[in-house]
Amino acid sequence: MLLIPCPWCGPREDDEFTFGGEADIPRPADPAALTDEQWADYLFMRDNRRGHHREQWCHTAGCRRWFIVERDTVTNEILGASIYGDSP
Amino acid sequence: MSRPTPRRSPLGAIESAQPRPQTAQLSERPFLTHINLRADPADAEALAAIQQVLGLQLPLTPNTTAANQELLAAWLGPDEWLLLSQHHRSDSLVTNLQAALTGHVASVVDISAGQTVIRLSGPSALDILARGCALDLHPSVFPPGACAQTLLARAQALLIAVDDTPTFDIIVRRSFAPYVAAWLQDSARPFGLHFPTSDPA
Amino acid sequence: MQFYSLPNLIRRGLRGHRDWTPAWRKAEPKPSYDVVIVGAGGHGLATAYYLAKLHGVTNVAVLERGWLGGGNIGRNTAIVRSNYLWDASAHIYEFSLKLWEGLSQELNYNVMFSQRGLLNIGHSEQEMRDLARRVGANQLNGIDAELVSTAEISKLVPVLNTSPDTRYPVLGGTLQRRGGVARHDAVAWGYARAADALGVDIVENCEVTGIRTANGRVTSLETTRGGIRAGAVGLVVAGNASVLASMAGIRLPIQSHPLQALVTEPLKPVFDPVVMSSAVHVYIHQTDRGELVLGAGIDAPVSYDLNGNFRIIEHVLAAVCELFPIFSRVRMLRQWAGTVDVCPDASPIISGTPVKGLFMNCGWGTGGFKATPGSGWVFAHTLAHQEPHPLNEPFSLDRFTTGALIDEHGAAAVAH
Amino acid sequence: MSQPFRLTQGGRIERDAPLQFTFDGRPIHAFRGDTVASALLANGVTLVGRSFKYHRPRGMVSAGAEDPNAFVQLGHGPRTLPNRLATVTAAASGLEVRHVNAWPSLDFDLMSAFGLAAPFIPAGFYYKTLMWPRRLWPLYEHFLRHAAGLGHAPNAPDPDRYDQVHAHCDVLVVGAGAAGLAAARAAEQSGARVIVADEQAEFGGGLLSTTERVDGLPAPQWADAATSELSSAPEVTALPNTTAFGLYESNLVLLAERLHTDQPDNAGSESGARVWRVLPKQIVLATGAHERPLLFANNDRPGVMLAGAISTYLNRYAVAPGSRAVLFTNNDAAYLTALDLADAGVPVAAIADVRSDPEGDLPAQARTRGIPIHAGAVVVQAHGRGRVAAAELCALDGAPLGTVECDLLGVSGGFAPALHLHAQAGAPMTWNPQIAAFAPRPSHDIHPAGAVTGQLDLASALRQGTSAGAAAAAAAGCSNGHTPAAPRAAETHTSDLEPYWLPPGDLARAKPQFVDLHEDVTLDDLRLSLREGFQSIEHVKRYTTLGMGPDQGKLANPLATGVIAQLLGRDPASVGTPRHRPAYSPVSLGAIAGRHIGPLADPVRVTPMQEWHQSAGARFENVGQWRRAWYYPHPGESMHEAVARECLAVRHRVGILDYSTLGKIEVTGPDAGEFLDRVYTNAWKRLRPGRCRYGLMLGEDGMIFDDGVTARLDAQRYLMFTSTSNAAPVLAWLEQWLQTEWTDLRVYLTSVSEHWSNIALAGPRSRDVLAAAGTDIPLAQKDFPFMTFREGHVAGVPARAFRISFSGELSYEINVPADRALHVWEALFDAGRPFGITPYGTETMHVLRAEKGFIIVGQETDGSVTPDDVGLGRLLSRRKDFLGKRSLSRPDSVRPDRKQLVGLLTDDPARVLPEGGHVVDTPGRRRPLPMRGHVTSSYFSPVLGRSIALAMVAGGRAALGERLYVATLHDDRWLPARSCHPVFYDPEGARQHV
Repeated sequence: MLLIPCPWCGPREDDEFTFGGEADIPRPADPAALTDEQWADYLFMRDNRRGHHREQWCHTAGCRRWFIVERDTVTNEILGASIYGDSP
Repeated sequence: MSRPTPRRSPLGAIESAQPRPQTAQLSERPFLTHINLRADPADAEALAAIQQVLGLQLPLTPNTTAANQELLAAWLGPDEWLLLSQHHRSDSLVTNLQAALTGHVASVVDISAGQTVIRLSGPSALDILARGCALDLHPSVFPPGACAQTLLARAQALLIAVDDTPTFDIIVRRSFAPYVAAWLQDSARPFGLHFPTSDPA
Repeated sequence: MQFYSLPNLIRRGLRGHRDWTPAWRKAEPKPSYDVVIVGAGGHGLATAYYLAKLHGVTNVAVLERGWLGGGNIGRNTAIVRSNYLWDASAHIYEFSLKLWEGLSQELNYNVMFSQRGLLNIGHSEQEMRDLARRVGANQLNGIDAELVSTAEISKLVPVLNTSPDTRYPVLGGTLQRRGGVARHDAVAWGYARAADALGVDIVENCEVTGIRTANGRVTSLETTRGGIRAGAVGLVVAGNASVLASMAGIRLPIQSHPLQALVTEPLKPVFDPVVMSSAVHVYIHQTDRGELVLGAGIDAPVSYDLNGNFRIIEHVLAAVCELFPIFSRVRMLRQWAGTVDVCPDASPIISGTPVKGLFMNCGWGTGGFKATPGSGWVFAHTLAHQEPHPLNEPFSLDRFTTGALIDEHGAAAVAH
Repeated sequence: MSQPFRLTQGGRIERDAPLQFTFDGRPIHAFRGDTVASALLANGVTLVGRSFKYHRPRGMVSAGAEDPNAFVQLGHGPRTLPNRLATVTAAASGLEVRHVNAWPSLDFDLMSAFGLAAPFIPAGFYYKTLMWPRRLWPLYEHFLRHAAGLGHAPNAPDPDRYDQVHAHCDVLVVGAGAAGLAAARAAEQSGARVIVADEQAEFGGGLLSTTERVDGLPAPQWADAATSELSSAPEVTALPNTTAFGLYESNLVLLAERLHTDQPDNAGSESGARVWRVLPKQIVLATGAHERPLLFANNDRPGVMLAGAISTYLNRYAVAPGSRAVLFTNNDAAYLTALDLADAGVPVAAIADVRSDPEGDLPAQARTRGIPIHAGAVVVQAHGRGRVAAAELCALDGAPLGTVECDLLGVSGGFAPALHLHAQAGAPMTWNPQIAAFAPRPSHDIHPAGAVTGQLDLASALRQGTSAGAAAAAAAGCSNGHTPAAPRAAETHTSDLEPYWLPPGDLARAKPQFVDLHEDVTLDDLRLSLREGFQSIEHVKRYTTLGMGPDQGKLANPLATGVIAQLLGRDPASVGTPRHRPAYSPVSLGAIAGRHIGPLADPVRVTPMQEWHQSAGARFENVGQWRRAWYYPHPGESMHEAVARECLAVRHRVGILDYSTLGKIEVTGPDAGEFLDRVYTNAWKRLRPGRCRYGLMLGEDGMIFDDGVTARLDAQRYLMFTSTSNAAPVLAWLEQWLQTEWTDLRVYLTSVSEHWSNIALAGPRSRDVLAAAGTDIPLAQKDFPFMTFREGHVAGVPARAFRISFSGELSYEINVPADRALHVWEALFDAGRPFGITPYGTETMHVLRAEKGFIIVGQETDGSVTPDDVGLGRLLSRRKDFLGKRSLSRPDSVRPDRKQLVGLLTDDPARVLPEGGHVVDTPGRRRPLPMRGHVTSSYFSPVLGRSIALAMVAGGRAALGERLYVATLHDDRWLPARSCHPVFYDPEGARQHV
């Protein structure tokens, strides 16, 4: 059971949240201009890192905000959380 | 077209719960006005306009409420609030707010019929809630005036600490109300309590 | 290879079992191999075995970071079945099931493959529609499968609560009689012993730290026990596929998730078939030791953590107590987790890669154990001929570019 | 009162509260305060069970949760408890205790024949045989299965209920022995919120069975005082009978509290157990240590017991587990037991001490008491069959020292810290050569104290406990400046332990010597395992089943580490120990499930019209958490008949449907139209207020995700309908795009699903019904045309009426506030009577939409279906981008032979195709048989008087009218059909426009 630090509501148990996968995968500005390979890379390919991982969470049962969590995927240690816009 | 029509609350049956102040009591606060309000907290003008209508300042601190005689505003998100009132009619409150907010990016939506308020009050209220709520509701952490959207068993709920009896208002969506009431009733068993309530099914 | 048999067991027993030899050599890595397989799990060892047995490729090393069989082959719930929806999946899993049926004799190692039957139960009208569709597809694909009524189910598993008064009543189900379970560790050990006997080097405690390539072709591996040149490399590292692939600059459509299981105290036999329910995310069977083995759905966040998430255990056990009210007083003994690599379409990748000579067998999600023999068979073919076997052609990496996905979420809705 | 081994005085049992229970039917006399084990011993019962594999006679080894032998079955019927430990089960009057794993009886167990076969069934024997002939394996396995297993499962559903509580505290103290009590007091005095739990019925742990003194008081008295002090403190929760069984990430600690009702046959018990989910800020680990057994031949005989357990039975339960004792040790602890025995009048015939010169206070005292001590000596074999009768001693060099008669053989191989919880969470541990065992390394939020650190004496336990409690409180942010003083106990000078794993020389060959008593894993099994190359500790565990019993190898694993190290000539630290897994002690599934069973298993969501549906005799179906009216059979009507009646009513007159479960989202803001343009495949910006439009939502993979009608309420507000089951996923998905990707869009989303109930009137007379019910909305076609909506009142209630149709008939979907929906429903129904209004359910809704070829997401689609596949390509805007658009031009998305939606008409109009049935060109027995597609929806259409079906067929659209065959799931029967356009009824859509 993870305690997810919602930037608004503070740490809450993970069943209040929805996991949104890897962060920092912006939607291409002009999908039509992409090759099938480039589109597949956006759509499916993931770093799936062991260790430091930036990921999206939504406080579904709480404030309904999406935000970014940084977590070590091996130890599940939470390294930080940030609000969209505030994060690099 | 304005003849009064009978309204039905999801928990009609527990309105008649026998008060057991010495332990805890469960009751429904039906037919309150519930308004979902969205506005940009950075839009000072909009906030002022809202304060004008409500007569109170919207709480900007997460998980807190602000209240006056007529109305309570609960923080739901950085740009979202729930307005709860026994005093205001929902349609007039919506109209006034929408009027006050013309020209601003905001949303005022009546959801009164979509949810209800369950009130749990009494010395064992905390222990009963602890059966299904993972939050630390100890008064040192969750004093009167605090609120939190969270899970109560397997239902989403908005908890509001009302006073230090302690008393909690539990706001749930209409279709979940029977389940939540049944859960609270079951959780009260270790304290020898039985609340008359409708079957969850 | 010492032949395993009752006479030999008795003969050696009389001598205090002192002259049994190691099941496999503790090989030292040689500087160069025709084929290097990374990962001494079930799939990797099976691949090595079939390379040597069917393709005469014996200059093979299997490298293992830790101890042999310590990955998912040692952590899964040992369920074997082939009742998958889409043709491509059905064919490879059924091929695998046929291999299972003769595996103990093939390896001269009793993997205790037990065809006690496998029951999928349905709880809603739509689920029953999907089950019927799957059974229909199975039957036309030559896979034994049948729809069973609630009454038949309660005959098969009397301790299952089939009353209409439960929250999600059992409306019916499907039965694959040839499905069942096997002794998971024995599968790894059996393949290891048989591959070793054919000359394969199994190198434990040898972690791959880098993959060297030259003009688009893999040349060698860097390991904690020195560099190893390789004609071809097969990565078979469930729970680490993305990490290893990234060493060769390859990105995969894989996310790794924890998958949890638990076992109860041993009881005298209560029920025989494997019972699975996707709606309530639970699958359960009773081992030959008498323990109930239960599995859960996968944990949502990406994670390589093996400690497990108690919340998921709570949900599974609530479901189990609903389905099997008499197990409420039985006790959980041990709970653990594994890491599953999941593709967007819940189907595996058995394929070449943009790097010549580098092949991947990964992304099995929750289907890996049951596919072990077939997966090894087709991957051995792929490595030996540097081109896919017809059975794994659809499971290529470029299906994610063309869009030719094999979406088995229906069949894999519950982890198993 | 026949308790021959009960001491005349002492102990903490209540002699004025006698009670009686039965063991295998014979009466056992006991006192309140006894465990089943102590009572059995008091009554002279030493044989409690048979071992898992060889069925050798076994007795109590310990007095606690680590016992590998004392598994019994409690009670019978639905409340029976299998595999409970006699050593931790409180004796209760009327309790029914039975042995497990022996047949026909404990004393005469036919299955002990396995013992004779022992030489031929070593570890892993089944991997080497039982392979021939192949077809006999099921028979072999049947035999194995029935030989294995221990207790019996209950034979009926569990009548008990289980409580579950979330708890929070600053400091959680696990274990209430000397260190735990000291820690809890210190933390409490520092002003911390404290929870302290101990698995035993009384706090005190070792204090309750020692003769030492604390702060001048006898240890048990001090423990009682400390306990009552804690229980009365306001911010302390003291939990006896509570086992901490799991420590998970985020420091979630799971406690299982055995309530007084944790007894079988306890009629009316509310709850058998309570699970506490504790999230402490800091944890003090005072879990103590487990004494380690020693290896010698027949070391499993009843009467062979851990030295510490003997002291516990003597001092705490006033039971002498034997009448003449021999002790075998490699450390000082056994001497304390020797003195306890002597005090209790039980002669100690000999102490065999591995150490050549055992100095230290306790050995000295033993010497002065005249107890014969053999230094540098070991026990190499226990004699006696059903129970130990003598111990065979010899010197370390192997020289025999003779045989000493005894019926009690106490062993102490040192102590292994009970670091299970610590290790479960993967926290670090280190090999401590002082105690020849692994010990936990403190972390920033876990503070070990007492024996678990390897410090075994009372004085240091009290010191460590106090400082750990204070440190934990401080780390949790509670410090009131008060520094608690540690309770004092006599400092004793102890001499070091000398590791001892294997008997010297060939004596190690004497057999059988058990490493794991529960699993019957012998020294020879370990040798075999290592010989065959299974040398990693995990390999040994899996190959021999070491430590895999219900005792979790609490005693076996620490011993095995040393034994394997010596056999391999390696350092124990490098050998390690098998990974510790939850649960520390087994916990019942029901206790973990808690309240989430029966009526509370999952929320049952119902609409405001639920009571009406029930009284109208509706049958219901589960749709996710919703319970929806399925159909309304008249008395004696079959489902088929009822649905046919409902369908015809809608087609010819008017029907009324509760459609309240649809998701409803208000989309508000200046950019609402732009937002819809991006998430829907078709165009929205130019939709005029008051009008409705059907929209398709795709995933980025181009596959259909959801569909529904959206209406434009005014310039800046839209109301979006989603499918019932996608209500929540769609909202989350939309929010994700708004908040993470399109932060520039000024749009707010608000769910109004539950505020607005939705009542659908469908059928040629629906307009008349609406008018009759009373509405201020003009209903004429010109005022209120198809695909528009109007606001007004219906039956006096504010309403939004939408002229949209899922049946192809003239139809109104009327949204009214849920708290007045039942009133409106009843008003419409009453107004409809003259028009023959008929309530219809989801089944009829499905038939009606299938007649019109309307898809249902999740039925026609399965995550692999594009809009074009279902013939909705016209909804794909070419002028703008939308989510998923790019995926529609991938090679596979434009394959001509993709599965496409078609209709199927069977040759036999009466025959309804099976849903899920597969479509082929040419039937046959060949397998695999190529499939063209499958039937997604199939019904008998009453209005058409024949069966209809929708199917996804590869390349189907180009070949309408082709001959196809559908497989039935039974043998090789095929149903011939022809494909057709998927709209079966009113293809030009005239009926909904009237």
